[in-house]
Amino acid sequence: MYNVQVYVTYKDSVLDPQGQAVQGAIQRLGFEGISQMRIGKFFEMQVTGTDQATVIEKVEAICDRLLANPNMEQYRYDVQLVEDAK
Amino acid sequence: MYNVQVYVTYKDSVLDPQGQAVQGAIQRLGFEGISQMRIGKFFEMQVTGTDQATVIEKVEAICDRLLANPNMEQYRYDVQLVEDAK
Amino acid sequence: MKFAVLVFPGSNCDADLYHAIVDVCHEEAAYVSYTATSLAGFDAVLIPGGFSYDDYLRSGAIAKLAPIMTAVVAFAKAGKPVLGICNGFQILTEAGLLPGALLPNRQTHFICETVTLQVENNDTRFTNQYAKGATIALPIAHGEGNYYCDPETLAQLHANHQIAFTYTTDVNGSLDNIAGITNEAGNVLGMMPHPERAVEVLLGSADGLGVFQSILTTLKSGVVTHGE
Amino acid sequence: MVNNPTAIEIQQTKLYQQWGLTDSEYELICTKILKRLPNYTETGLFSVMWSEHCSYKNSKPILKKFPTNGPHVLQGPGEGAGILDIGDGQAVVFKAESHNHPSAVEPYEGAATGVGGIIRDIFSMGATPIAILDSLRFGELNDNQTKYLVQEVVAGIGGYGNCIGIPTVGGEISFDPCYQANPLVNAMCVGLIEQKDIQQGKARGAGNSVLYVGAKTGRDGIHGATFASDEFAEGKATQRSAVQVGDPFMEKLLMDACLELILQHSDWLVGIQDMGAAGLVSSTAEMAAKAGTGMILDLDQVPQRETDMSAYEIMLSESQERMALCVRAGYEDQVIALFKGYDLDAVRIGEVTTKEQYQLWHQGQLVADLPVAALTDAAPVYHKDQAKPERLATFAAQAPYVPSVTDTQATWLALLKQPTIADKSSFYRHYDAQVKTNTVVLPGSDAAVVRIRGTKKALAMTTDCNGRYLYLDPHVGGQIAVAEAARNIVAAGGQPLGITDCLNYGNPEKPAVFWEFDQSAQGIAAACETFGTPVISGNVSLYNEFNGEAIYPTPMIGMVGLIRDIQDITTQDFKQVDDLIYLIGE
Ligand SMILES: Nc1ncnc2c1ncn2[C@@H]1O[C@H](COP(=O)(O)OP(=O)(O)O)[C@@H](O)[C@H]1O
Repeated sequence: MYNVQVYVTYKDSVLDPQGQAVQGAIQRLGFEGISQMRIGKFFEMQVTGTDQATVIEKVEAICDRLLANPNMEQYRYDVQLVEDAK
Repeated sequence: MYNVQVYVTYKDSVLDPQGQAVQGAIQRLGFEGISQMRIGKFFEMQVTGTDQATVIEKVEAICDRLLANPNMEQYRYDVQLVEDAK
Repeated sequence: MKFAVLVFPGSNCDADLYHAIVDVCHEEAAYVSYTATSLAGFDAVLIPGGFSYDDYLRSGAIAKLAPIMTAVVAFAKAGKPVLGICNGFQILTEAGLLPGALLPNRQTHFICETVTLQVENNDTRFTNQYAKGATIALPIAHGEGNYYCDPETLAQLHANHQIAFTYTTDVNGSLDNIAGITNEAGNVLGMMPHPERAVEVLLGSADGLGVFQSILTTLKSGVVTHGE
Repeated sequence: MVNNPTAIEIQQTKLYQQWGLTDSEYELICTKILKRLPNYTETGLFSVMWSEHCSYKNSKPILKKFPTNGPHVLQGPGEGAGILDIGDGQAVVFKAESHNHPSAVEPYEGAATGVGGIIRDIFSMGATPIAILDSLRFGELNDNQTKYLVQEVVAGIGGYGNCIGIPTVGGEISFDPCYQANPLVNAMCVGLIEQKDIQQGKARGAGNSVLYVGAKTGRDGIHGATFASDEFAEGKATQRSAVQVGDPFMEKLLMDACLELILQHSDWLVGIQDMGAAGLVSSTAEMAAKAGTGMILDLDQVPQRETDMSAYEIMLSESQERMALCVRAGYEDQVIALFKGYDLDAVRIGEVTTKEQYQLWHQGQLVADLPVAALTDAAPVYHKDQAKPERLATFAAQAPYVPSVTDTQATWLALLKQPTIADKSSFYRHYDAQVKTNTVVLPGSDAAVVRIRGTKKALAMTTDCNGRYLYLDPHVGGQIAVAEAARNIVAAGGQPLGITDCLNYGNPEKPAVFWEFDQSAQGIAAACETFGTPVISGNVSLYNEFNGEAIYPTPMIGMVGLIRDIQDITTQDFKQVDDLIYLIGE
């Protein structure tokens, strides 16, 4: 069993109005020195698989086909082996 | 300058309809062995600060007051020192 | 003429489209479930607005995987008319039948109001009943209608006259105020505004009728479609 | 399994107090009703069912004053929603509901689930929801926290309504410091029904099955009903854990499935009820009580989203998007298959009995065994003390206020800048007001108008209340609220038919608050008599206080009127130059 985290964000060339709105809200709350705020999506899941390579292959396929839209988004992921709870 | 990533997810006891819908979609795509899908938000930002401790303090305050609703969400964060681009 | 109105889990403008075709245009229409696999017998396909699967993930992202989409792709490849409105537009971009993507509105919230559009290209099978350059009033109701594509794609859209409608003001942050585009062959149109909500003067505007009348005019004229 | 406190421990530690039961209520349960000590699960059931939110123990004597009958009334207060005859075998179904406390804690989800709840009340009657209205009160808009609340509440209402595809066609929003820490979020839903399809939440017929349909049960919102019956104070933050997340997509499926069952297979169905406040216990116990039957439920069958849930948690959870059905014996499989077609869980969790006893089994044990009526009808009714608030004497002693206006134009502009008076389109443009393409008059006029497809008829609908008037004189203010609603209906071309309400007040234990409640209800009742608009449904929200300060008495009035011919619809705006302007009235 593997724990997988996937992070999907807009490509740098795409404007992120939500990130800007949140950055503005932070400033209005009185916090200074926050910049370059970008908001993305974060997926956590458990994936069964015999080895890390096949899990990564599966995760990339899922990202390409569903979790990220390559027209505007990019993704990265982390994979950790976990003991099966028996 | 610090790079900060914040990950906000629902507490385990809170319903995550998005996660369930996406997990269902992955299954329908024919991928097997994916479970426990939870979807969260992911914030990336740059934070100015003299030292890591004050940055962390600021980040936690921002999370508590804005980025996460403690009634239903939990958060974690990563902080890395980066060279100031001059 | 027979229109297919697709129904995805969570579609909510399907009935509005159906009424526009049947009650106002007096043509035939039938609902087609997302689980169906054939569009045989239909002359045109309409993909309604609403929130397929609540647009969890991204608008249209889950809907594009539905069984019916294989048939929609084949229908489009055969050069037959496919119209996607609002969520239908989002589904068409996600499915790759139209270029680009629809991002959250610049205002980061849902907007429901009537806006003014300009007909950029009236030489399509969805706009031929409008005068070129005509301005029309149509309702919008969306949270993710901010059209985005890369610069090369945008240049192609312009070069091929694929931009069918633009907003006359910046409504949601869309590139070049794009409100609706066709595919290169011209038989697939995606648009964020809701023509089916503007087919009766009683409800404020009948400016949307032209879209359906254009489709009907082309279908009835029997002109052989591209790609056939 | 966790070891819950025993009956004796509950008595000794007075755990029931934490759940909102008083010593005397607990005594009543032990000595008169059960003649034994209630166990942990049973104590929990009593505590929610006897909360103000479920039992109306403080408000019953006041609500009795409302006129609830009239020639058009097909269903008055008591069911999920009220129903009025609109001719041609059709009827209009409506109700309003408050979600103030959840929205203060989590504004987006609080408002969203408020909308979800009121929609379920409408379709559980067999009606197709056709419109939503929202009535909102916040503190002054110059404060960041208020701005955040407004933005999130409006987004939550829109988020749910837009997604499920029911237009939000009207409402009101106003701002006053008294709502600063205790905003009001009231939602109303209007539905349309053929009279032959009207359903009731009754579990009739021993041997019939109880089915659970919709979302799985989790630990969210446990004690929400009790929580709604308690006031806010600083330092009580830990109590604020009762947050549910709404899933409008699930609700859309649930609505479509329930309506298919009701409209196409009425012979399979005996009764249907929404699992709202106090979830499974309130819905099923009420269904049995209304039919004079009993019920046995097997909690192990309840679809659960979390592991190791106790019977107490399963029964009290307020997870959203769930319904309880009573299905005729022998038709369970058909009903389950119908819901499966919508990708929804439908599970048989128990059956109707003749014994008038409410019995719960969990993991092989009988965890509750109570007379049904003990839960639904035995809560004590309180006649709270009343006292006229002192401020009114002060007001009465003051000379009438005469504004001095020197520059009319400046005053005019200053008035228009008041958020409460200013144009509200920046809020309502977040709502899809047109989906279903029946909205003839959109937000921004007096009452909204929704046509009834296939007929010449239309319905006008509005929500109104000016809390400030009630603060100054609750009796007259109550009358004004109804009168304003009636004027809005008439101004749209409609004939007022009836009202629903959300009665929002402070802590009823305070004699001054209770007096306001009583006085304003009498004012509303008098106006309803005059206009011939009975009260057919409604909701009470008490304990709207922060640090001991109550909100203005704010009984929101939701009114529906009938327009016989769409030709008669009128709107607010001036139509053309040179038209004459008349001022009518005093
Ligand atoms: N929260 C709201 N939701 C939907 N519509 C609203 C809301 N607030 C105001 N409106 C619309 O704006 C109109 C005008 O509101 P308001 O300024 O309060 O005037 P009025 O005093 O005439 O009710 C209302 O009748 C309604 O149509």
